[in-house]
Amino acid sequence: MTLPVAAQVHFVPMTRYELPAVVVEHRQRATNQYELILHAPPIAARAAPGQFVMLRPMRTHAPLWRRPYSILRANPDKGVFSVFYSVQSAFTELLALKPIGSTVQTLGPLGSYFVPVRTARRHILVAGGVGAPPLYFFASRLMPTLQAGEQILILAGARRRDLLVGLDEFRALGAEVRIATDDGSHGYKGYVTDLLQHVLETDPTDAAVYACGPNRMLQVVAHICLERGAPCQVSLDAPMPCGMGVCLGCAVKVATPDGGVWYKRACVEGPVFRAEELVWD
Amino acid sequence: MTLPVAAQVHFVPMTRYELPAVVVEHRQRATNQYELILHAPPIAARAAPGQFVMLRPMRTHAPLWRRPYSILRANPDKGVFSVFYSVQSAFTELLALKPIGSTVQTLGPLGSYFVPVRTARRHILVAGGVGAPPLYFFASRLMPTLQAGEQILILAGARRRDLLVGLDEFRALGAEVRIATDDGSHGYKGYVTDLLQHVLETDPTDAAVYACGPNRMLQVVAHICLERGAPCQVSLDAPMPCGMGVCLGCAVKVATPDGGVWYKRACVEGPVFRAEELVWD
Amino acid sequence: MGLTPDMQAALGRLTLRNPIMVAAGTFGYGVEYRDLVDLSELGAVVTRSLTLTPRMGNPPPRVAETPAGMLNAIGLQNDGVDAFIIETLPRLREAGATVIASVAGETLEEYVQVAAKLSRAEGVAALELNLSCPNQARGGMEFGVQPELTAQVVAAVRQATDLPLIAKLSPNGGEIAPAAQAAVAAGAEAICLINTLLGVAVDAHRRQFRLASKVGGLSGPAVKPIAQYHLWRVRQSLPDTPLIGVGGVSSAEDAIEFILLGAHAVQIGTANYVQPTIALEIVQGLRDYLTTHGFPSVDAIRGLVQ
Amino acid sequence: MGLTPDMQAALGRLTLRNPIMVAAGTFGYGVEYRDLVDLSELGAVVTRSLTLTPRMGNPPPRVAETPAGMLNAIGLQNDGVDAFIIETLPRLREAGATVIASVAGETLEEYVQVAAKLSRAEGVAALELNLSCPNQARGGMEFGVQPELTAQVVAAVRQATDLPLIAKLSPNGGEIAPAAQAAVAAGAEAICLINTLLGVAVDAHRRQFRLASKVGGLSGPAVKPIAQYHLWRVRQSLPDTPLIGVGGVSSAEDAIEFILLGAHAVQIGTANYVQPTIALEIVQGLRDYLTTHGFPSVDAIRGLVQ
Ligand SMILES: Cc1cc2nc3c(=O)[nH]c(=O)nc-3n(C[C@H](O)[C@H](O)[C@H](O)COP(=O)(O)OP(=O)(O)OC[C@H]3O[C@@H](n4cnc5c(N)ncnc54)[C@H](O)[C@@H]3O)c2cc1C
Ligand SMILES: Cc1cc2nc3c(=O)[nH]c(=O)nc-3n(C[C@H](O)[C@H](O)[C@H](O)COP(=O)(O)OP(=O)(O)OC[C@H]3O[C@@H](n4cnc5c(N)ncnc54)[C@H](O)[C@@H]3O)c2cc1C
Ligand SMILES: Cc1cc2nc3c(=O)[nH]c(=O)nc-3n(C[C@H](O)[C@H](O)[C@H](O)COP(=O)(O)O)c2cc1C
Ligand SMILES: Cc1cc2nc3c(=O)[nH]c(=O)nc-3n(C[C@H](O)[C@H](O)[C@H](O)COP(=O)(O)O)c2cc1C
Ligand code: FES
Ligand code: FES
Repeated sequence: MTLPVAAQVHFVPMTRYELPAVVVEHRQRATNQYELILHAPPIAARAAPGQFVMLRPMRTHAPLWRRPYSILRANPDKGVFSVFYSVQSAFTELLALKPIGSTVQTLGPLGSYFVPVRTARRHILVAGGVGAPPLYFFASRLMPTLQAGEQILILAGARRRDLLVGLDEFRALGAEVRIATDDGSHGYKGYVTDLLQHVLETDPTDAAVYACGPNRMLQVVAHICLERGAPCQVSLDAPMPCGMGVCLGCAVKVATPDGGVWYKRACVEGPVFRAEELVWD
Repeated sequence: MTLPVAAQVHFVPMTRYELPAVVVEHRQRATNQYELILHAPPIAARAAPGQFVMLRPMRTHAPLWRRPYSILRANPDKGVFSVFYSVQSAFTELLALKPIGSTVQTLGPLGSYFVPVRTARRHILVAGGVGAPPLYFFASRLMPTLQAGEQILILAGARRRDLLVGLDEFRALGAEVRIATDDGSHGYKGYVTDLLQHVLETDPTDAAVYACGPNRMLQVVAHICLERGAPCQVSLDAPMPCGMGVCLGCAVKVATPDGGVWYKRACVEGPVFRAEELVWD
Repeated sequence: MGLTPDMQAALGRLTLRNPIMVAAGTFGYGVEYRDLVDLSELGAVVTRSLTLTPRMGNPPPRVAETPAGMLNAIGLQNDGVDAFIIETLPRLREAGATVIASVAGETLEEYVQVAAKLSRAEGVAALELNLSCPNQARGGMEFGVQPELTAQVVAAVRQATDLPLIAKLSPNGGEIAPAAQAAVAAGAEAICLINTLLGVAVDAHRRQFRLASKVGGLSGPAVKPIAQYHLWRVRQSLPDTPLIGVGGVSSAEDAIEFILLGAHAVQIGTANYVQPTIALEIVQGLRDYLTTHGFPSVDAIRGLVQ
Repeated sequence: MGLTPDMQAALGRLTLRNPIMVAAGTFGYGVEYRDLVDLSELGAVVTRSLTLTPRMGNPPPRVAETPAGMLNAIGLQNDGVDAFIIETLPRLREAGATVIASVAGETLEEYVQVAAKLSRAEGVAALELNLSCPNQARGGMEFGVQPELTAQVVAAVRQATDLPLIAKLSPNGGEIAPAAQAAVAAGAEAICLINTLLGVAVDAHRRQFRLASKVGGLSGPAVKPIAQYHLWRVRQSLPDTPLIGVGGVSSAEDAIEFILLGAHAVQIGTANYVQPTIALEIVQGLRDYLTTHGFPSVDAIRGLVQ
């Protein structure tokens, strides 16, 4: 499966499925981080990097909402895909209890995805904390399609060393990985956006940037790229009650062609937006 | 450990513990029935048959309340006790997910208990559906204390064969077991109270009755016993928000010595009441 | 038993194939769900509330999860009634939906104009007046809480349309019966209740409100006991008026509870987000309940709990 | 940082060692918890509401679980104020509790008499007037919803006691500010809000109400957004009055949210049932929060979210 190169990032009509996905594996990856592997052939077949699923581990009233999880990898042949999550609160505590063979109600694949910029030679992926999973998926799909002279550079940041996600996997792809931590416990001491600034300083013209992480980080990433004219796609975080475009809870402010502003939906027109489209308040 | 024979059933000041009990085993006993074995030495040491614990498998807002579960067996030497439950709704679905080694917040042992009537020779235990666990615990503690000529008779009833609980265990104790199902799929076709009526018809004077099951069944049991003058203790079902005597949600109407009525608490003065004390509306 | 129960719901001049609708603002325009839900099997689709001109809505964050519920302050974001009539309505009709259009406005005049436009359009089965949206700076809230204002809007819209008229009311002023009576007296043929309850949520760590507009409307399972209380109370004071129950319904049992308390129809809101197929599952669950218990029709169970 | 924050809560003439109390009717008489909770570490223990003579309360079922909440219709079962003074109060004092006695009545006169008896007793720190219990056939409810009646009761009790007086109000009449203002004008030194919201629950299979008395009061996490809304609104209209927030608090964060919105103290109700040790955990959690964020006192965070 290859990515539809010509696709528009901002709106793609999509095929989505609502089904009980079977847990085929539930791997603990760190103290409270898990990879959940689900059997759901139609979702595995259509998932594109940057897209997500809405999960419901049990019929509980509290937590009430499903939660969105980015797709980490998908194997259409085996009909499985996986998500990577860290246990934070009631919802993820519940999710972590799901045994192999049980089912998780799943809606997906949802939302927009990262689109390779074919004019660029350096694909810079900026991952903040648990923003790594969709970028790993993107890198894994992008890598085999690279032309001679094209390369992938991963900039990964987190507050502390133990909050860095997926470094080994990025490296296993053969991509160059540079690291920043706020406290200097691994790699550069400072923000991952400092690394980006530095990389783009030399020559921004052949670069394209794809980022996922906290919205504050993304705002800086977008700013740096716009200033230097590097095409940039960011995957935003927003509260998502429905994940399928009906509640308008996930509003993201965008510029309209007529010079005004309007709200788009992070769950349908996003979560991946072109940086130049976004209006940060 | 033997039962405090002289204890009053209606009010006993109690020692109770609030602690995180560790799941040491979680045995599936039938399609959706489980025995949960918890490590909680102080509770195991003090549990008396008929008493219960309030369980909280996770910090969820819905289900909100803890739920009461009767103690099925307790091994003070090993510091463990167990409860038997059937999966019915959100709470028990959650409980069933608890893996070995996880903890369940537990308050207990709580409430009053069955007190052997030492003047009786035939101890008749009437179990309706999931009312069996506390009676099994009672039978297992009573059996070794029986004098020559004393015996235990179990009358077990349920709607259908597959809803009968704990028959093998009762039999393993060496007690005689008679069975009734509403649909006749096992044993006598009809109510377990018909069996009781029949048993007491012959000679009620040497009998004592101990019952647990749906309140409607208990009302009939109490009526039959009062009519025939057989001492009777019933363990009532009531909604229990707190289980420790403060909310007054588990009110049970009782006759007061002065000829009036008042509400007692199923969780403190009960769940085991002497039949003659109760006022059924 | 064995016979298929009669699922029809008669609300005055409006007859629905079954009493299960999706609530205003919680099913988008309806068309967004077409791939997941066969709209022709729903009793009705209530649209998001429509205003005279497009509304951008409130700044984010607009939603916050709360225990068994959620707060929203969407602020009536919609493309305006004209865009609805031209672009969305034909697609809803094509999908076989029975369409109830929700009407909102900041002024009495705006309600009237939106209602008039919708009456001229083809394929609107009824109008639901959102007299109770707490997210507007002016308008909404007051209309649905004060009986006199409720009556004014209903009477004015009644002049502008021949469509069946539903007044949707708010629980934020205490007992709803006075406003419901005023609405019926002014020409509303059915009452829908409840809209969301006023609430706030705070982020203790950032020390700020969770919603950009501070106050939002509470919905979801948490509010079901309150919604059922109001349904039952209004049923007592208006024994003959068709009532539509809404608030916290997320299973067939929930819907049945409202009908037992006297509702002619039931709307599903927040639960659509949690389980996109829930409305049709509830239709089926209601049918099963009637069959299992041997009731010939939905009407047969209405008001059995009093 | 590093310094122990000042946890004291000053509510007019009433100074508490910390702002965390247990709510009326949800901690029994207080003494039932002595083995699990050191009562001397709580800001205060509010007793179940006391009436002039013993009350048997409502028939069961009296409680029903709802999504993230519960309905209760206990009906003020209590042994009467005399038994409280003779039997329970000494034990509470012995346990080192700061005791706030909750006063209820069906008539104005009953409130006055109960309050007078409690004022003569040794060891009551303040009185909380339950003007809002929805479970009484007469009295309670109306007093707390209509500002005039609220004022009458408060003024009458004010004559009968020198103890600090707290008026506990209900959200069932809509905005609480008018009744709160009336209560303060009549002599209440603090306002406590909210009492439970009116609600019903139905058993779809048995086709009957889940509570014998049909209507009950809704409490628990489900109502937190509503309680916080009211706290914040009353704070706006009474900027200088000590307010006690109650409704759905079940963690230190919940309590902190109320304080950020302007509460001087916070009460824990339903959560006591779910986690008997919760009140003390919240005291500790509040202390930790202040320490972690470098606040010198509880006062320093009050009202930071406006
Ligand atoms: C498009 C998209 C993709 C996503 N993909 C992933 C993914 O791949 N992996 C992943 O792990 N997550 C992902 N998320 C986030 C995910 O949806 C959940 O939000 C996350 O798992 C936390 O869920 P929770 O319910 O356990 O915690 P929540 O209850 O939602 O809380 C989240 C965090 O906020 C904290 N919190 C709660 N209340 C407060 C408060 N008052 N103040 C401050 N903090 C508070 C909690 O303690 C917790 O740490 C994604 C989100 C989006 C929008
Ligand atoms: C003293 C005492 C001891 C107990 N001991 C045991 C024990 O040893 N083992 C045991 O399994 N249980 C025991 N129980 C019962 C137990 O506390 C729980 O009530 C039980 O486990 C069901 O929990 P749940 O939350 O899964 O179901 P709940 O949500 O509490 O529902 C219980 C049942 O009612 C049904 N129900 C829910 N809503 C409705 C409705 N509207 N109409 C009709 N039915 C409805 C559910 O489907 C379910 O079948 C005891 C209770 C008491 C008071
Ligand atoms: C996100 C959201 C948007 C809503 N928008 C509207 C609206 O536009 N018009 C309206 O009348 N009600 C609106 N409502 C209220 C619902 O129609 C319904 O009355 C309320 O949510 C209670 O039902 P529930 O608990 O099933 O959600 C909205 C509710 C939510 C959650
Ligand atoms: C079972 C129960 C009994 C209550 N009894 C009283 C009472 O006697 N007097 C009173 O003022 N409030 C009473 N309340 C209300 C609580 O004090 C509190 O205001 C309400 O429950 C909201 O807080 P919560 O959500 O923390 O429970 C009672 C609440 C419950 C759940
Ligand atoms: S999450 Fe509902 S519209 Fe995006
Ligand atoms: S369950 Fe609360 S007093 Fe018995």
